[in-house]
Amino acid sequence: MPFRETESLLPSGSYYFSGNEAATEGALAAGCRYYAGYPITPSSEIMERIAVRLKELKGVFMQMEDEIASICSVIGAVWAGAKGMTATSGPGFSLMQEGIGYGAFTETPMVVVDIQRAGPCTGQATRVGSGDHQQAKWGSHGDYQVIALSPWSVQEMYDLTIDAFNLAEQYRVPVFLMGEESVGHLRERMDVRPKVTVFDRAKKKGTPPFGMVEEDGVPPMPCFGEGEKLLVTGSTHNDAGIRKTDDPLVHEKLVSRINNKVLNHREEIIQTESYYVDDATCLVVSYGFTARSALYAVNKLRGEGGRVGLLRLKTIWPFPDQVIRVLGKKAGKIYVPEMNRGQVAGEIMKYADCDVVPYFQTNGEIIDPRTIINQVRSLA
Amino acid sequence: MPFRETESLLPSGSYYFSGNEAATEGALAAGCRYYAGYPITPSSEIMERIAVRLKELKGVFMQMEDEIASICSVIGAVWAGAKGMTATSGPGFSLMQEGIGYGAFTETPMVVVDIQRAGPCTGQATRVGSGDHQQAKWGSHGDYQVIALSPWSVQEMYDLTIDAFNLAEQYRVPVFLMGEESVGHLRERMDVRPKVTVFDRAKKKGTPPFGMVEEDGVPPMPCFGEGEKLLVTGSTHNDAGIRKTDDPLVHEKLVSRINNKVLNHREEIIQTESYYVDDATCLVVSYGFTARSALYAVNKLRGEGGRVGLLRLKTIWPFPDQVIRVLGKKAGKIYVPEMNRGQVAGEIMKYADCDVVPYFQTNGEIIDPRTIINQVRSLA
Amino acid sequence: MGALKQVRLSGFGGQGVVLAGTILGHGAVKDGKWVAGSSSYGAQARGGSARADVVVSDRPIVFPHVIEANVLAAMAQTAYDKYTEQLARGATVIYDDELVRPRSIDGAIQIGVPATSTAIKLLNQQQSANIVILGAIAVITGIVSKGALSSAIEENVSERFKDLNIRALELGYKLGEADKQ
Amino acid sequence: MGALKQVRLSGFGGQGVVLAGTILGHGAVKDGKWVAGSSSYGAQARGGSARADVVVSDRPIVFPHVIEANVLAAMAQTAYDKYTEQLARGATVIYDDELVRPRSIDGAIQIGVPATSTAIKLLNQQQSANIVILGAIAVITGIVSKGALSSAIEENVSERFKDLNIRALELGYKLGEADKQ
Amino acid sequence: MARDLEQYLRSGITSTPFCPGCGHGILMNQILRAIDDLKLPMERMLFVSGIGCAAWIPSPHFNADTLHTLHGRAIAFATGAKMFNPALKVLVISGDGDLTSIGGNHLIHAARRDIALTVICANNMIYGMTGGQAASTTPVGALSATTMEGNTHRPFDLCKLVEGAGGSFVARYSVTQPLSLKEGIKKAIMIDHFTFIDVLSPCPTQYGRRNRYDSPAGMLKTLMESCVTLEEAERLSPESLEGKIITGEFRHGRA
Amino acid sequence: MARDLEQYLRSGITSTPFCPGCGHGILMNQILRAIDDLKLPMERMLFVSGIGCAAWIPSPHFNADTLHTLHGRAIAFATGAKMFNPALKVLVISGDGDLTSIGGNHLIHAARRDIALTVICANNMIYGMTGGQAASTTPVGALSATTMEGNTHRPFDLCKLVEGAGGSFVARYSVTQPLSLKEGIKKAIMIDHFTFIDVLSPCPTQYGRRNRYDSPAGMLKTLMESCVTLEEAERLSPESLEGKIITGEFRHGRA
Amino acid sequence: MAEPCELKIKRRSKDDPAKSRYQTEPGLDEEAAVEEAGRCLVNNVCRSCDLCRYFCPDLCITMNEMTGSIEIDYDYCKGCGICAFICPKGAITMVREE
Amino acid sequence: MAEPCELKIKRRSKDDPAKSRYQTEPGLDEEAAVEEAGRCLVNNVCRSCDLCRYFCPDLCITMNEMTGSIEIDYDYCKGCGICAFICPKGAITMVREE
Repeated sequence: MPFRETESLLPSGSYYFSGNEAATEGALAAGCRYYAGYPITPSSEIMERIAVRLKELKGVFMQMEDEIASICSVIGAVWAGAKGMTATSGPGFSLMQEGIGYGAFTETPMVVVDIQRAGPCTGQATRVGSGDHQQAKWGSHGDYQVIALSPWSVQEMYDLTIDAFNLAEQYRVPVFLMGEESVGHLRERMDVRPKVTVFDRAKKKGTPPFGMVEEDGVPPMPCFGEGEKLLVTGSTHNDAGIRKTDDPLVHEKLVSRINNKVLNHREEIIQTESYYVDDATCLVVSYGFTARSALYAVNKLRGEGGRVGLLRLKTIWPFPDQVIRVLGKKAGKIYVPEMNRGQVAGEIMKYADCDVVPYFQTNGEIIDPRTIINQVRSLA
Repeated sequence: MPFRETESLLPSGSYYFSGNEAATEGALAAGCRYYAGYPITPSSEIMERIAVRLKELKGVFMQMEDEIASICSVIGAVWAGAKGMTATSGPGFSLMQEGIGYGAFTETPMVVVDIQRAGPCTGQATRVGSGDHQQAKWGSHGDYQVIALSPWSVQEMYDLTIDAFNLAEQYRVPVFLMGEESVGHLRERMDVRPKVTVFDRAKKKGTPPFGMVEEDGVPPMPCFGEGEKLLVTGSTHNDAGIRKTDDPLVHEKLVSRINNKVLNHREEIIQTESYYVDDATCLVVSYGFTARSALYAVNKLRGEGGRVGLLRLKTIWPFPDQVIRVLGKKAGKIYVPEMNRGQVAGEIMKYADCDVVPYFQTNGEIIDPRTIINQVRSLA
Repeated sequence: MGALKQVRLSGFGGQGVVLAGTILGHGAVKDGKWVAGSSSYGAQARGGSARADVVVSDRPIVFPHVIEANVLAAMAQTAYDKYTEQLARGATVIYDDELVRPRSIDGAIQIGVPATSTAIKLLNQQQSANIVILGAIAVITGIVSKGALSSAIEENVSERFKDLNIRALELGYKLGEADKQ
Repeated sequence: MGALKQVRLSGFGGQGVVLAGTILGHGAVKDGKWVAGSSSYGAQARGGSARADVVVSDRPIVFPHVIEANVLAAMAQTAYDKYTEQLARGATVIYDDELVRPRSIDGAIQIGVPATSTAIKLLNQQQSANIVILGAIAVITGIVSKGALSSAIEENVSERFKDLNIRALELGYKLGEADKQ
Repeated sequence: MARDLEQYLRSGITSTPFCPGCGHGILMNQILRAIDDLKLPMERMLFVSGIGCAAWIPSPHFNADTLHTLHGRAIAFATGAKMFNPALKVLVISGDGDLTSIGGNHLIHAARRDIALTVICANNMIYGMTGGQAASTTPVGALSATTMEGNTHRPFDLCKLVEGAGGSFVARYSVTQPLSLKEGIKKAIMIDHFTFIDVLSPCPTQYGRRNRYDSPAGMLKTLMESCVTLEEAERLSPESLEGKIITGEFRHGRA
Repeated sequence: MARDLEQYLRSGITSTPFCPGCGHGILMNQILRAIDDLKLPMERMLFVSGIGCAAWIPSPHFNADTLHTLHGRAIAFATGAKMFNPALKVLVISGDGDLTSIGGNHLIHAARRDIALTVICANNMIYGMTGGQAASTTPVGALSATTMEGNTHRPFDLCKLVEGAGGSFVARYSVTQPLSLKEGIKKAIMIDHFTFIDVLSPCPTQYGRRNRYDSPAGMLKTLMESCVTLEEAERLSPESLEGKIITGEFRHGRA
Repeated sequence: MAEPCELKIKRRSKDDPAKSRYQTEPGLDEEAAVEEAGRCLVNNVCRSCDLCRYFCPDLCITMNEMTGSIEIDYDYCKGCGICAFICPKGAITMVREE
Repeated sequence: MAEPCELKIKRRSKDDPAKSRYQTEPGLDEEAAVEEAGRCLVNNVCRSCDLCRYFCPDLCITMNEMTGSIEIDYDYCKGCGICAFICPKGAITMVREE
C-alpha cells in the first residue's frame, strides 16, 4: 500500500500557528526534506521557519539566487529522491512558470506554495489578493495539468499541505497550495493529530518511468543513484525517457497522458464542502479566505430564513465541474465573491447551466461578510 | 487625429515572404524601431531579419542574455520613446510573463510575437502547436488584460502585426501576435500596399500619465527625456505614478481601469470573420492556421449541401463573447478544432448557450482539413 | 455567538501590540479555546498605528477577523479614536490612561489603566507596557487564564526578556484587579 | 479548383529541394499568381528526406499545404516511394532518372529527367541538380515563367552562385523541352 | 530635507523612506551632491531601480525621470532606455539582492557589453525589505532570518565579479567615506562606459539587530574599522588584511 | 561507436548527434576517456545538461543518470540533486549560450557558493541549434545570423568571469588539446568543490561557414594556432599575445 | 527592533571633552585630510566642518550659506545619532525627545 | 551548408610525403611531447600514436588492443576529415565515397 501512517513530527496537541508556519509543518510532516526558495513577501516566513526545521531534521535547505533557480533545484532534488517544495508569491510564481511546465512534463512530484498578494505585478506587496488561480492552471506554455488546493484556515494550511505532497507523489504532478496573505499571516489554533498519512512514491525497478499501458496511468518513479540510468528530459520522450522530437504519435500519447492522468481521476482528487445546499435557491460558491466570509454570511442569512447555500471549493484544479453542474441546476443561481476579477466565476460559467453572478474585489482587502450579505439579499 | 497614413517602407507590390519575415516587415511598417530578443526556434528568423533591417532604418537591435532581459529592455526603450517588440516561442513566453505583467500594469505599449510550437516545456521544438492562448491571458499573476491576435496567413502576419502596434499604442497595452510555427514558416504571396495606417502615441504635456477621469480611459503617454520627470512603477500607483502600496481605493481604481480600458472597448478591438453562418446548423469556430483547414472543410461540406458555417477569430483576447453568444444560439451547435486541448473551446463554453464540441490535436502536426470534414459530417 | 469574544489591541508601531496579541491568542489556545488572530501588517508596522485582533471562542470560529470588538485596548489616542467607532454593544474599553483621553461612549465600559507609567516607574522599561495592559485585560475580561498567559510568554519572548515580561504581567494583573474593585 | 496546382519537390537533405521550392514559389508570385509554400523543417533537413511543397493558384489560396500533388518531383527513391502514394488524379511525376527507379502509376504522367547527371557532367556541380529539375518542371507543367524563375534565382541565391544557377536553369529548360517533344 | 538639495528632490517629497540610521540615506545624500557638483540637468537623467529598500533611493524622491522596475531587472530595463536614447544619462541605483542575486546575470552581461550605464549597488549585505534574509553578499557566519546559525555560503566580492565580467570602471566605497564616494560617483557618471560602484551601506534594522549592533552609530563604527583603502592595503600584511574590506577604485582596461 | 568506450554509452546508442567535424564530439570523447581513466562507477554519476547542441553530449548518450533540463538552468537543477544526495558525482555539461548567457546567473552563484559540481562548458562561440546567432562568447567582428556585419559586443572571458565569482578551480582547454583536456577533466572531477572548465570547441556548420572556414579541419587548424598555454603566454610579449587564447589551469584560492 | 524615534538633536557650543573619533574619510589624501581637520581644531564647538551634513542619512542638515553654520531640520530627523557620532568636535549630542 | 557526408576514410600504409603538421597538444609538457612524437617517426605509416582516436568527434576510432592498430568504424564516420588532418604521419587520406 503506497499510503502509510506515520508518527507526527510535532507532539500532538493544539498550537497557535500562523498559516505560513502551519504550511511549513505540514510539509515536514508529509516528508518534505528539500526546500529551495527566495525571499518574497508575504511567503518568507515559510522559508525562514523551514530553514531552521530542516536543519533539525537533517534535510536540505537552499536559499537560491532567484525563484527560477529555486524551482529548478527542487526538481533536481526530487529526482535525487527528495520530497521537495518551494514557496513564493505572485512575482516569483510568474518566474517559476517555465520550471512548472518542466515539472508537469517530466511528471515530477513537487509542491509550490503561492501566498497570494494584491497584484498584478508588484501591486501591493503586503496586502491580500487571490489573483493567481488562472495562472496556476495556465501560466506555462502548452497543455498540461496541475492540482491546486485552496486552504481557508491555518488548520488547512497544515492539512492541505500534507494532502498536496500526497497528491503530488500519487499523481506525479506539481501541486499548488494557493494560500492568500490573509491565511498565510492569520494565526489560529491548529490541532496536530498523533498520526499523519503519507504517500510513498511508487517505485518498480526496470519499468519505464514515463509510460504506461493505461492512457491515464501514473508510472512508477525511480530516482538518481539507484542504478536505473534514468533519462529525464523536458522534451517529448517515449516511455523510457528517450527524446522523440518529431514523432507525432509519441507526442500525442505523452501529452494526452499527462493531462488525462489528472482529469480522469477528478473524482478521487477533488475536495469540496457544502452547507445548506439542499433547498437553496441561491448558491454561493467560494474558496480560500473568502469562503469564511461567505459562510459567516450564509449563516446569518439562514438565520433570517434566506434559502441560500454555500459550496466551498478546497480543490480549484482540476476544477470541480460536476458538482457545479449539479448544484447550479438545483439552485438556479450562483453567486461568486472573489478577491480577483472573476477568475473562478469564469470557470463556473463553463459548467453551470444557470445564472452566474460574480462579485469582484481587487482593493487589497478581504471581502467583508457584510458585503456578501448585502449582495446576496439584493439578488433574491 | 492619432491615426496617420504613412508611406510603406517596402515598395508596394507582391512579395514571397515567410510569416516570420512578414511579421518583421509589419513591425517596421508600423514604426517599430527597437527590438530585443533571444534565439528560439521557430521564431528566430524574426530576430535575424530585424537585426539587418533595423540597422538600415537606424533603429536599435539588441540580442539580450535571455528572454527576461529582452522584454524588460523593450519596456525600457518604449518609455524612452520607441515602438518596441520582441518575438519568442513558448519557453521564452513563459519566461517573459513577469515582464508582461509589468507592461500591463504600467500601461506600456509593446508587441510580443509568440510563434507557437508543440509544447508543453521544450516538447517538439520544430513542430507546430497552438497551446499558448490561455497563457497569453493568464500567464502573469493578478488581474490584467492584454490583446491577442491570431493570424492565419503570411499576409496577416504583416497586417495584424501593424494592427498589433496600433492597438498597443491606442490602448497602452501589451499586444500578442499569437502565430503558429505553421504560419511563421509558411511562405506565401504577400501584398504590400503603398500606404500604412499607424497610430501615433497620444501625448499631452503635464497630464497625469496613469490616470483618467473616465474609469476605462487610456491616459496620454509621455516619455523619458521630455522633461516630464516621470514616475514609472510596477507597484500600485496613483494617476501621477506615485507608489501607493496600501491604499485600497487607489488599487481598486487602477486595477479596474487597466481591465476596463480593454474590456469596455471590446467592440472596437475585436475582429472576426464569418462564412455561411446565416443558415448554419453547425458552426465551426476556428482561428490561426487551423481556420484555413476549417474553411477548406466548410467549403467542401457546403459543396455537398451541408448547413455548416465558420466563424474565424482574428482576435482571441479580449474574447469575442458577443458574437459567440449570438451565432451559437442561432446554430445550436459549435465545433472547435484546435491544436491544443481545448483552450478556446473552454472559453466558448463560458458564453455559448448551445452544445460545444471540441476537437483536440496535440501531435505536433496541423489539423488536416479532411479530419474536420469527417468530424463535422459525424456531428450532423 | 455568546461564547465568542472579539478582542482588539491597538496603539502605535513599536509598542508591541502585535506581540501582545500573539501572547493573548496563544494563551487562549492553551486554555483550550478556539482562537484566530490577525494584525496590521506592512508599512504601518514601523511607525504609524498598529493593531492586533484576537477572536476567542468556545467553538470553531467561522470568520476570524474582528467585526465589532467586544474588548478594545487602546495605547494611543489615534487608535482609541479610530477603533471606538467599531465597538460591539456593551464592549469593554481598556485604555492607557497616560496616553489616551477617553470620550464618553454609549453602552461601553471604559477602564483606564496606567500601563505605560507603571512600566516606566516599576520596570524602568516603557517597552513592557504591552504586557502590563495585557495582564489587566486578562483580569478584567477573564478571557484567558494567567497560567496560560505566563506559559505563552515563555514560548513567545526571547530568553533575555522573559523575566521582565513575567513581571510586567504580574503588574498588569494587579492593576486589573485594582480596577475591578 | 482547376486553377490551383499543388507541387511537391522531394529528395534528401542537402539536395536543395527547399531552395528550389522557394524559387518556384517566388517565381510564381512574380507571374502574378497566388502562392503558398511550405517545407519539411527540423531534424530531417540535415540528412534524411527533404520536401518542399508549393501551391500555385490564380485565386487566393484557402488551404496552403499540398493535399494531393498535381506535380511531384522526386530526387530520391525514398521520396518517390513515399510521395507517389499521395498524388492527385492525372498528376505529373518528374523524377531524376539516375536516382529514382519508377514504378507504374495509374493515371499519372511520369517523366524521367537526368538532372543530377546533367549537373555533374555539364556544370561539374552536383549541387545544381535542384535548379536543373526546376527548369524542367517549369517547361513541362507551364506553372511558372522562365523570366520569373530567373528573377527569383537572382533574389534568392547568393552572388557567387547566381551564374551557376542560371546556367542550371537553362539546362533544365532544355531537358524539359526535349522531354516534351 | 536639505535645502541645498531641494532642487533635486521631487516636489512634495519631505523625508527619506529609510529606517533610522540606514546607510542608504547617506548614499542618497552623496548621489545628489555628486549631481549637484557636476551641475547635471535633471531633465536628461533617468534613474532606474529594481525592488527593495535601495530601489527607493531614486523612486519617487529624485526630481527626474525614474523607472522603478521588477526585482532584479533594473539593468535590463536601463539597457533598453539607454540604447534607444543615448542622450539620456542613465543611473541604475539598487540593492545587492536585486542587482547581484536575482539580477546577477543582467549585471555581468551589461558589464560585458559595456553598456554606458552607471550602476550603483547599495550593498547592505541583507534582504532588508522582506525581513532580513541572507543575501549573496552576506558574510560567512553572519546571522540572518535564513541563517539563524550563521551563513555558510561565501559572499561575492562584487568588484571582482564585475571585473571578471569585463567592467571598465569598478570601485568600492563605504558610506563612511562620503567624500570619496561622492567623487567616485562623479567620476563614474562622467565615463561613457559601463561603470559600477559597490557601496557598503549598513542596515541597522535587519542586519544590525540580528548581529548585535546596538545602534546605527555602532554599525557605522564597525564598518569604518573594517574598511581600508587600496593604498593602505598595499602597505598591510596579509594577516592584518584578514577581515578587512578594501575600498577604492579598481580600474581595469577592457579584457 | 568506439568499442573501448562502449560500456559508458547507453545501449542502442550508435552515433553522435553532431554535425560532421563538430568539436563537441571530441569533448564527448575526452569526458568518457577521463571517466574511464578514473574508473568511476557510472551508477553514481549524474550528468546534467540544458538545451542546445552541447546538452546532447550526455543525454541520452551516457550510460548513467542523465537530466536534460531547461535552457540555462542546468546548474540550478544540478544544485538540487547534489545538495540532496552528495554521494552523486554530478557533472554539468552544456553549451556557452546555455551556461553563460541565459544561465550566467546560476553559474556565478554556484561558483560563489562552491557547490561541488564539475561544470564543463562546451564553448563553440555561437548558438548552434537555433541557427547560428551571436552568443556572449562570440568574438568581436565575427559574423553570425544576428551580426551579419560583425559582432560589436565584447565576449566574456569565461575563466575570468568564474574566477571573479569565486570559483576554486577554473581551467580552459581547446578540443585540439585532447590529452590536456582529458587530464583537466579528471582533475576537476576529483576536486570536491565547484570546478569549471571552458572547452573551446569549433562549430563548422554555424560558425565556420559564416566565417569562411572551408572545412572542419581548417577550423581546427585556426583554433590550434590561436591557443597558447599559460606557460607559453608567460614567455610571450603582449603584442604577440594579441588575439591569442590562453589555455591551462587558472587555479585560484578562495576569495 | 529599530530605535524608536524618540531622541532629538541639540546643538550647543560647549560640552564634555570629545572622545577619540574614528578617521571618517580614509579615502581623503593627506592634504585634504589636514585641511578638513583644520576646520575643527577647537573641541565641542561646531567649526562647520560639514561632516554631519555629508553623513546625515535623512538629508536634513543644511549649511546656511550666509552664516556658514549648520542647520538641522528636526521635522525629518529620525534620531539615528550618526551626526553626533561623527562630529569630530563633539558638538552634537542626543537628548531624549521631551 | 554542412559538408555532405560523401567522403569515406581509407587507411593505407604508403602515400605522398606528410605535410608540416601542427603541434597537436600544446598542453603537453616537454617530456610527454617527445614521447608522443617518438611513436610516429616514420612518415606515411601509422605508428598507432593514438591521436586520431582522441580527435575523432564521432568516437568511431578504436585501438585494437591485441594488435595495437587503429580501427575505424566507417558506419558512423561522418567524413569530417579531422583524423586525416591530425595524423602526424599522413597515414590517413580522405577519398570520395563510391
